[in-house]
Amino acid sequence: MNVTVLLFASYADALGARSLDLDVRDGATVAELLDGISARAGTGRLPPSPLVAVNQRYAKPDQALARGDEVAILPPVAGG
Amino acid sequence: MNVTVLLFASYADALGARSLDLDVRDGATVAELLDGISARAGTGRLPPSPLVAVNQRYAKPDQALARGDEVAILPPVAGG
Amino acid sequence: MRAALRHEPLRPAALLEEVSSVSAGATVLFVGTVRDVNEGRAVTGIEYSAYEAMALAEMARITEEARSHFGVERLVLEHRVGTLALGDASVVIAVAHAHRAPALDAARYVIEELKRRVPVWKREHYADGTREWVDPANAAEPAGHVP
Amino acid sequence: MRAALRHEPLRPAALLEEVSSVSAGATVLFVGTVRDVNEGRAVTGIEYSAYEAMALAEMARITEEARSHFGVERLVLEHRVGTLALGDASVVIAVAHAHRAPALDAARYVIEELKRRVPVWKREHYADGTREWVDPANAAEPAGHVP
Repeated sequence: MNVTVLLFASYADALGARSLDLDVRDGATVAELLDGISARAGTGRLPPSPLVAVNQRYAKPDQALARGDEVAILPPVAGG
Repeated sequence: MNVTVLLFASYADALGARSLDLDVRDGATVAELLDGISARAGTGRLPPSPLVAVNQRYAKPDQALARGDEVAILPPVAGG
Repeated sequence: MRAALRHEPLRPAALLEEVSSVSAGATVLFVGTVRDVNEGRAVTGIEYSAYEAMALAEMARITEEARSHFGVERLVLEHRVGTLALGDASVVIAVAHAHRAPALDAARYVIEELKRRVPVWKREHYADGTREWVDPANAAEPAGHVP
Repeated sequence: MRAALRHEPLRPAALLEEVSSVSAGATVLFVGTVRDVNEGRAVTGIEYSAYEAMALAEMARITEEARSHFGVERLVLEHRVGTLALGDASVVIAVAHAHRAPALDAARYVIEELKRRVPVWKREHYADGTREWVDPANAAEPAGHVP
């Protein structure tokens, strides 16, 4: 399935884009998605294990993705 | 020596006065002053061991009083 | 750093402005107000009185302790005396610091010590027309005892 | 109880008014502001950006947790996004409760959780003309890590 991964702040700057499109197997986990991102050219400036949000909640590596999920990788947060 | 003891709030109400004049021995302690107050007619509505302030600081029972000290007995404080 | 007793209404927003600074990352305001119910009784107002000279001295000691313990340089503490209506502010603490933890710690320290030590008393006026001096030792949230 | 992200300046005194109530004995305001020095570098301003939908959702979850943990019913949390000048408020928390301890505890809980969890980022602008994204893991007062 196709997953659009939202990028923000320093990650968006590092990749020069606000999102990445990836193909992963149906039901892929967050960990598999991160492997897919690492395999992509130009992603070397991202950390190996960024925070991931799925449908606007923090997600653990073993969480399975479904078609249509809103997925984002998040730099260390710095609000306040 | 003569000591004027300031009264406030419920203690002033209970005794119908803003202060009490007492005679105590020179160098009397706070505890002796409290004994002197208890012995006075009309002071039965005060607690046996009220808070005492000498020169605008809380004082312990063994603190000695000097002529001219500003002495007060204080109901439980209730600010804020 | 200053402490004051006021016979006129307190102005929390003005104290917030007073301590604010471009060197502060965190500014905390604590406002104590007269509320409509205390210990289950309907309150219509509160008279605050103080041993004014000692209250001021004790408030100044508390602000100095806050400076010493938490490193806060910008702190204002004001307490009202007189007759207050529902919703009126009885105490305001404003504090600013570079970082949030010392600002929050200092605000809490000052209100706890004020309630424990500053010689201020209050007589509540109730909806049934009666009045009573408040002894925090009898309250659900006691002020503690001194010394 | 509400949470908001704002593209226009925050108004701390207005939020203080908003949560105030004659049922509250204690009202606490926390204001985070842009300060002139961070980690020893002279700062001239900060750009805040957010994953807005998730930031709002997370802020709403935090205010709901504060209600559940501390029993506060009157709490407002606002965070600014956009370019802020020195002294501008980046975050405001206003909370009122019958008693002081839950009001203070709730304010602290909300700012700590916000810093730990809410997807907001800041890029500092320095006096030397450079700009850098801030990673709180490198700071003297770290924000912690999620999850």
